[in-house]
Amino acid sequence: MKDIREDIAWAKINQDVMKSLENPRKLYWVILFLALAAFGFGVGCEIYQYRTGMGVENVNNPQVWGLYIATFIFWIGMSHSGTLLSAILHLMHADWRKPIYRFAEAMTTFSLMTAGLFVMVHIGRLWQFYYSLPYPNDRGIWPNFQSPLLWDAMAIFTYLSSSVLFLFVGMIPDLAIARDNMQPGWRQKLYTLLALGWEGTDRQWRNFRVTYLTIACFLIPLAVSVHSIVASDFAMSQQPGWHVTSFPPYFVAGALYSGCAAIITLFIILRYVFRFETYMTLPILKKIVRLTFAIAMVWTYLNAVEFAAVWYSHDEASKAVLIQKMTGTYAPFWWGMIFCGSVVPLVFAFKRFQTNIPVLFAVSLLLNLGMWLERWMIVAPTFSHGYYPWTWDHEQWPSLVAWGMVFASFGWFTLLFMIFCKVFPSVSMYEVKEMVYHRTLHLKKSENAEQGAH
Amino acid sequence: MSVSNLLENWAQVRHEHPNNDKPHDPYKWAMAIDLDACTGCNACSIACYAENNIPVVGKERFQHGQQMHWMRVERYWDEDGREFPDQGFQFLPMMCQQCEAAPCETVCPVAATNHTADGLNSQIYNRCIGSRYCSANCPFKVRYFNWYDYPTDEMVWPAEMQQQMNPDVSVRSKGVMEKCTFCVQRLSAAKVKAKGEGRIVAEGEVQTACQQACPTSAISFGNLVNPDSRVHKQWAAQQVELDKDKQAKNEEEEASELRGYRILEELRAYPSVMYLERVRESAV
Amino acid sequence: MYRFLRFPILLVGLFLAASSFAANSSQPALTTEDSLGPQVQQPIEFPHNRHAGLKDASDPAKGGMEINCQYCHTYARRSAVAGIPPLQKCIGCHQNIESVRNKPRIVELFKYWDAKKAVPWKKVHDLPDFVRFNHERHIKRFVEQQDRPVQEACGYCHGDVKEMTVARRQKSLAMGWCASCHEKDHPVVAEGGTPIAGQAYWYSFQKPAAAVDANTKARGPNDCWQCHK
Amino acid sequence: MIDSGSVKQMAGHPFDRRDFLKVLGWSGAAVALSGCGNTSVEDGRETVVSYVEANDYMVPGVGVYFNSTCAQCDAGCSINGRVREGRVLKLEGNPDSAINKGRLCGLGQAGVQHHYNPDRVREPLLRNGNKGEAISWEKAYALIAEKLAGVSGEEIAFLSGGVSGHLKVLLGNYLDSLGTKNHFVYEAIAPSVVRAANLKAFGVEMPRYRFDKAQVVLSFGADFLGSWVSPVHFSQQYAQFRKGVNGQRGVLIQVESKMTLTGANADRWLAVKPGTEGVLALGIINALGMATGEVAELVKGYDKARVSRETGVSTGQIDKIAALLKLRSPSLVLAGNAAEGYAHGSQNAAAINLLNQVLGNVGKTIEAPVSVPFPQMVPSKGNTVALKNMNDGLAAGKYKVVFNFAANPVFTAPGAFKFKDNFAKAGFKVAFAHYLDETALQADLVLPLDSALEDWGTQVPEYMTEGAQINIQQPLMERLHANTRGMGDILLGLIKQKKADEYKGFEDYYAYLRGAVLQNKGALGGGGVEDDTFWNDTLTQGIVKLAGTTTSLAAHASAAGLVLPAAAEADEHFPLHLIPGVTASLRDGRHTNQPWLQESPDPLTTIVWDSWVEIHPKKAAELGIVEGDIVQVTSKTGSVKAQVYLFPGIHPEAISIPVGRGHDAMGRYAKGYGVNPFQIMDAVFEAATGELAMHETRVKISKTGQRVLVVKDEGSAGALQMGRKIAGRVSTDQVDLSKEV
Repeated sequence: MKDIREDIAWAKINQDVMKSLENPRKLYWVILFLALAAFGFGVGCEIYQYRTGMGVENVNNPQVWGLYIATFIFWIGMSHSGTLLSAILHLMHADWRKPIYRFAEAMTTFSLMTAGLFVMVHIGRLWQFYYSLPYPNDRGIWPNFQSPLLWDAMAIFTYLSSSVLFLFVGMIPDLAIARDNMQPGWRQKLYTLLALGWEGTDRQWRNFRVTYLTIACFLIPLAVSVHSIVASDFAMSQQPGWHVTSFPPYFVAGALYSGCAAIITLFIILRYVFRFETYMTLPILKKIVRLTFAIAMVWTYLNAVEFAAVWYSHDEASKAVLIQKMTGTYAPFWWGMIFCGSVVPLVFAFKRFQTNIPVLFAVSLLLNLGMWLERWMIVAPTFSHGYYPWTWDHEQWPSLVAWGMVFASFGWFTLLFMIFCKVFPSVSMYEVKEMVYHRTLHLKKSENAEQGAH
Repeated sequence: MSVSNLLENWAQVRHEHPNNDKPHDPYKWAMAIDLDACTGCNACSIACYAENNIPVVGKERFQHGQQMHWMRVERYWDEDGREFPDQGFQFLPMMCQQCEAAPCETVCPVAATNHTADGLNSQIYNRCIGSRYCSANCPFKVRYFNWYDYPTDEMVWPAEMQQQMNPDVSVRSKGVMEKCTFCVQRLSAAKVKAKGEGRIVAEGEVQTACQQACPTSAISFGNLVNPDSRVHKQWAAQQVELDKDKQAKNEEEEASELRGYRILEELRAYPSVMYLERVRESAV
Repeated sequence: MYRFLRFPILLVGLFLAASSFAANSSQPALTTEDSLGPQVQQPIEFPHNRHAGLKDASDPAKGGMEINCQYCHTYARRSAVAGIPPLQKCIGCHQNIESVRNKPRIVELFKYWDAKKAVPWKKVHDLPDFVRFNHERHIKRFVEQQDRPVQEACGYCHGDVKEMTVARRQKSLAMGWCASCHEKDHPVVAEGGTPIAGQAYWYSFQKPAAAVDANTKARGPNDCWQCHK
Repeated sequence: MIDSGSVKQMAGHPFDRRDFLKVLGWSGAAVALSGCGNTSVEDGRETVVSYVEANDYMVPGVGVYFNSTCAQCDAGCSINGRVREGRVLKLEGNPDSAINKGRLCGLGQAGVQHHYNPDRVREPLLRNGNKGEAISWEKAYALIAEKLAGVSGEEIAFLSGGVSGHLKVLLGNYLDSLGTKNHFVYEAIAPSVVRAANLKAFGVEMPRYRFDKAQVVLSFGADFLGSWVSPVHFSQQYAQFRKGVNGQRGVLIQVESKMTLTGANADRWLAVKPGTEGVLALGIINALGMATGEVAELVKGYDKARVSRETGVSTGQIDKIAALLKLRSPSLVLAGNAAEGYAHGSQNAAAINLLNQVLGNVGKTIEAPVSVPFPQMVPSKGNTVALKNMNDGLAAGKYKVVFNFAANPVFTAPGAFKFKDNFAKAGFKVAFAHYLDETALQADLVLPLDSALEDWGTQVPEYMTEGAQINIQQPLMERLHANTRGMGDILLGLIKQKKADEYKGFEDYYAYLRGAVLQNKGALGGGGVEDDTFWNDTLTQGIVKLAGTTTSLAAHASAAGLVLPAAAEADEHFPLHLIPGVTASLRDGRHTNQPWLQESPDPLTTIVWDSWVEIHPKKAAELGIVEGDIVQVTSKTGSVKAQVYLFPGIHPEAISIPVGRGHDAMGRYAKGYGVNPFQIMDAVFEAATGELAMHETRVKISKTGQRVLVVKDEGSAGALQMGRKIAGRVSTDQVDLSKEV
């Protein structure tokens, strides 16, 4: 099995990828419409919430955070896989990442944007959001630099801008291809503008490589720090169940995990919708699946570490939260998370499932569900079982508005993602060419070797 | 205003915990609540509603846990298999403990909750953007969020009832956090009066609404720095020290015969409210 | 040539435009800077300059009468809010001033009086409702304890009222503006004034200095609850 | 208080003060509301509030305090209302009053919500079919005159709650002028049986109890911290009693079948079988062994074993109590609602009073009461016999014109009375009302009353403390609604219809009141003082303190005639006792429409906005009931459905439903919340006094299959602290109270 056929002509690569910008399968439009509808519903929910008050989320006084924060972490987590594929694997010279990193990187950007929306949706006075921005103002005061939430906002903003930059820089040669192959029109103008006059000269390539590498190096610690900081929103607090030392690595692992699962899902969808079977090949999928499996096991291990740490500590309150997770109101969700996050990925251990598209599709969705549940199980039980027993478990079940907003976020993300794939080449053409070239070289080398042996 | 503000004063913002170089002076507002005197009658809580423009949320929202009582009276009994709670209940008025190292203060992204020089944990409504992080990090869960726009709710504040609102206290609209302030509007007025006369506020000159209403005088409130204040005397007599997370009297071998304690003291929030344990007769 | 620069130039341009806008629009108004607030239409155009303005030595009918601000605005030294003098106050003098009795503004004034209706003056210095500004405290501090002239003390926030007819807001009254004064080191007592016991407490978080004298300086209170309610 | 200095300034200007009470251009609400909004600074938009004329003390932004009297219950606490810009904002206790000494309970605090209630009646309303039609006062007066014309005194009935002071005098005069003796003074919840028993035992209806002097208080169901007689005063004494002398802390033992607020504060709470309070009292006398003569004879049969069997209190416990009572003296034994609420309530109370006498408490902790030297102003005490008598009259169709004031019998009469139907038989029904409550809705003419914070009046509390006092009620604010009238003014208007000449000197009730007070200036301690000065001082203080007359106290409780019936056999069909719960904030339901009270959690169950059925967990387990189950509670008279709350503080043979909720009128905050247990109450009467025996209703309960989430403040951990030290507790042998501040 090989990651890609070596006999694809470069022109065909251009042609295939450019085709994805023109006429995808019908399913594309169905997805786009569904996404738009979901997003529209969310906008309606937000308008209602904005005018009525946060109470429509059906959160209450001890349990002040609900689905929004859980989903926020979920989306932040989702963003990590893009960086993993594009930056980390780039540094490790893993060739197989090349056909798929572009959409993964787009996923990073868009899931960050979705996560950012949740910050907005969550705060009680959206119209005063600017209070949290550090800028000189006529009130003469600053935001609180001590608050993990502020670190969070900054980290996310930095990560988002770097991700956008990285996505954009990596796309420049392809944009030039698109510019050269596109009929005159607004698109060509757009590509012309964005291609920054790329000519493909040696000097440009040299600068390009250095820039790309630099940003990749910059992005990796950033990605790790972002989710560590999100973890510190919880770990820096004093609440039982949150005040856990292992939270940052746990969050990072969870992030990579959910990101990989999402990549599998999107891989399968894109492969079908844009007819990318030639590039997004099953061997590549298999590699992602194996990677995901490894991360799933790391995540499971870190889970166990957390439980063990809580159990062996003498912190009764934290222990009570853990027991409550397993046995209390949230038990079905918590066990659901364990099942989806630790048991379901065992399917990946079987070779025959590693390339079975329907199974993988279903499993990847389950993994995502599990990871979403994980986030909810981090947020909710601590609220319902904190230090102060008097306030335990007041009735709190997310309202339709809250669920609507969560579903809408998927709509919003899909919308952005689908539009991106339609407007920009979602498979990196120049890198696939490299890959094919490497493959050819490799073949030649082995042929030579064979011949030499004779 | 300026970067200099940031650079010069930043350290001060979080530097109000009592320590050697900067003790609270001349004020440190504190409370002592005698649980043996508290009968659980709720007068304090209702007085608080009256004084502080607290919205009455109604049955449905109460069911969702969205009640706003800054002062709640909790009720406990021993559930140890006895048929009847034959030693009665234990009541506990719970409100913001005005912690000296308040977990809520550090986490607010916009610094809407801060420590004041006289040892209060201030909440600035108009600065609040409603992230609710403070409440998430409050061990006592005594912060209350405005889930709805109560001032414009006909059921909560019909036009007639709006006339009862205390003009010295902001009416909170949706999306901001609120909590017990130790009736800061009264403190403020008393301080201004005293300042004008070049003295400090005397013991008994200012009362919180709950303290004033309490039929059994279970709540005492005052200036902990002032040795003449009842609160100071009570804290001293009970050997409860503000800046300790473990009181010396509990470290001794013999069990202390004093009943003063602070709730969840071990979390090192250094609450400003001391409770006195409820007493039960051993002879019956 | 340089076509690749177009996009970055666009971005940089956008960023510069946005930030310069932000910087401009959020420029704090400082104590020194006067900006006139909106021209407020009052039911009767009250001539502050005539009442409080400086006397014109040559022609007493022209200049002002140098009436102390507190003569009319009596609440300021007794209450947090300055309030507006009761109509009675205006009438108290004006019923004895025959010379202007038939001037249109005075006629209007007496119309209100006869109907026993309060004049619906419009607020000129309107602070947000979550702000607690205490007039009494500031007058005590500056006029009574530090012996500053009344017009100067009032003018810190109200501007040079004696030059105005209908009062206009002159200071920004924004939070940063208030704080800019509270953050300055001020003398605690007036020159030659008697130090008041414990005075230094009030202006600082610091422990009181051993001796408070005319050189002792301290800042205004700066915890949030001082002004916010 | 902060600006109390102004009170003194105000003293000399009662009439100016009326100006002051005018609402000063009310833009406040709008201002306050925009607080925290986006932009609320709008220079030149808003109008500044100013006076036309002002006195020196009228300073905007400075609150002024006025003394008056709380009208939320009959205890007569003096209040101190904060008034700013003409609006009354908050009520505090008046520190000068011996009754409440500056304190005020939650019910009293909520008095402002009575005043500002949006559901107050604003116009006189005349019935027109099912609707009330607004009419003018002239027309209303004329209508009453017309309806009264040619009606004999026998055919007129006036039902009222307890009244006292000058209003009582005026009301009496009016009824005289109508030639009627049918004044029914009705209070749904009143210690009437105890009063009668006290009269028998001590020679006074309500002696002065000295909790502060007692070392042990043994209370048989008297909820003196919650709703009994004068709770704020008793609470203060309780605080002293707990502190005790020399660190010897007072011990409270509460005996009752359903835990009250007082029971929740007891050192020992004893759940007795419903109705056996008297047996336990006699058992304790027996165990004390201090009795002699006929008392000893009487209690001989009440040995520990029998008493323990009948009451369910263990013999060991009886011994402990007896030992404690012997050891610590003086003590105080009280009989409350729970003891008196049975058909043998008088006997229970007599047995309890006997215990007091045996312990020698009479004269020590039970003192002679004082009363005002004006018998005509002494409160007429409401009871339920009055309601029964009136109901009988109504049923017989005796009355052509019926007046109703300060009572809501349609709501509070036991279901067995069928009061609503009988009420309909009356010819013309006039209700003086603040709200359209159930009774007002049945009336033909509803006359809107001023709130207690708008009206003038005097009040004489039944329970006096140090010396006697007459409480002054005065407006803290001008009328909120232009067309309401004070009860005194209405009575004056009505009485002028009959005796115009006698009353023509009084322009209004204020003038009447002033005249009446000044007439007795000498007796009120104002001899030699100028009229105006005296009147102004009186208003400033809000209280007239008098030496009062002391009734002497006797100790002639005797065993004669004291027979306690054997514990009632369990009724097969209705196996459970229904105990109507009286809560401190809702009482008989007249204040249920004050939202603070609705939202203030019940101290024991923490339930809000709704009624509940208290069941002991053991009993509930037996019946397969869990919290939140909707059960049907059925008595002989009727049935109600309500949610269940499992509550260990109740005897397993009893259930309890709180009274006060379950209105189907009274406006947005009362209507439709909870159920009304009065509806299912049987008409069982106390044997000796004829009072309604409130605790005698037997019920059965059955599940309906529905279940709801109980709306309450406590969380899922319930009353548990889960091992965290939240509410600490020590026993007296582990603590040294002597060094406390």
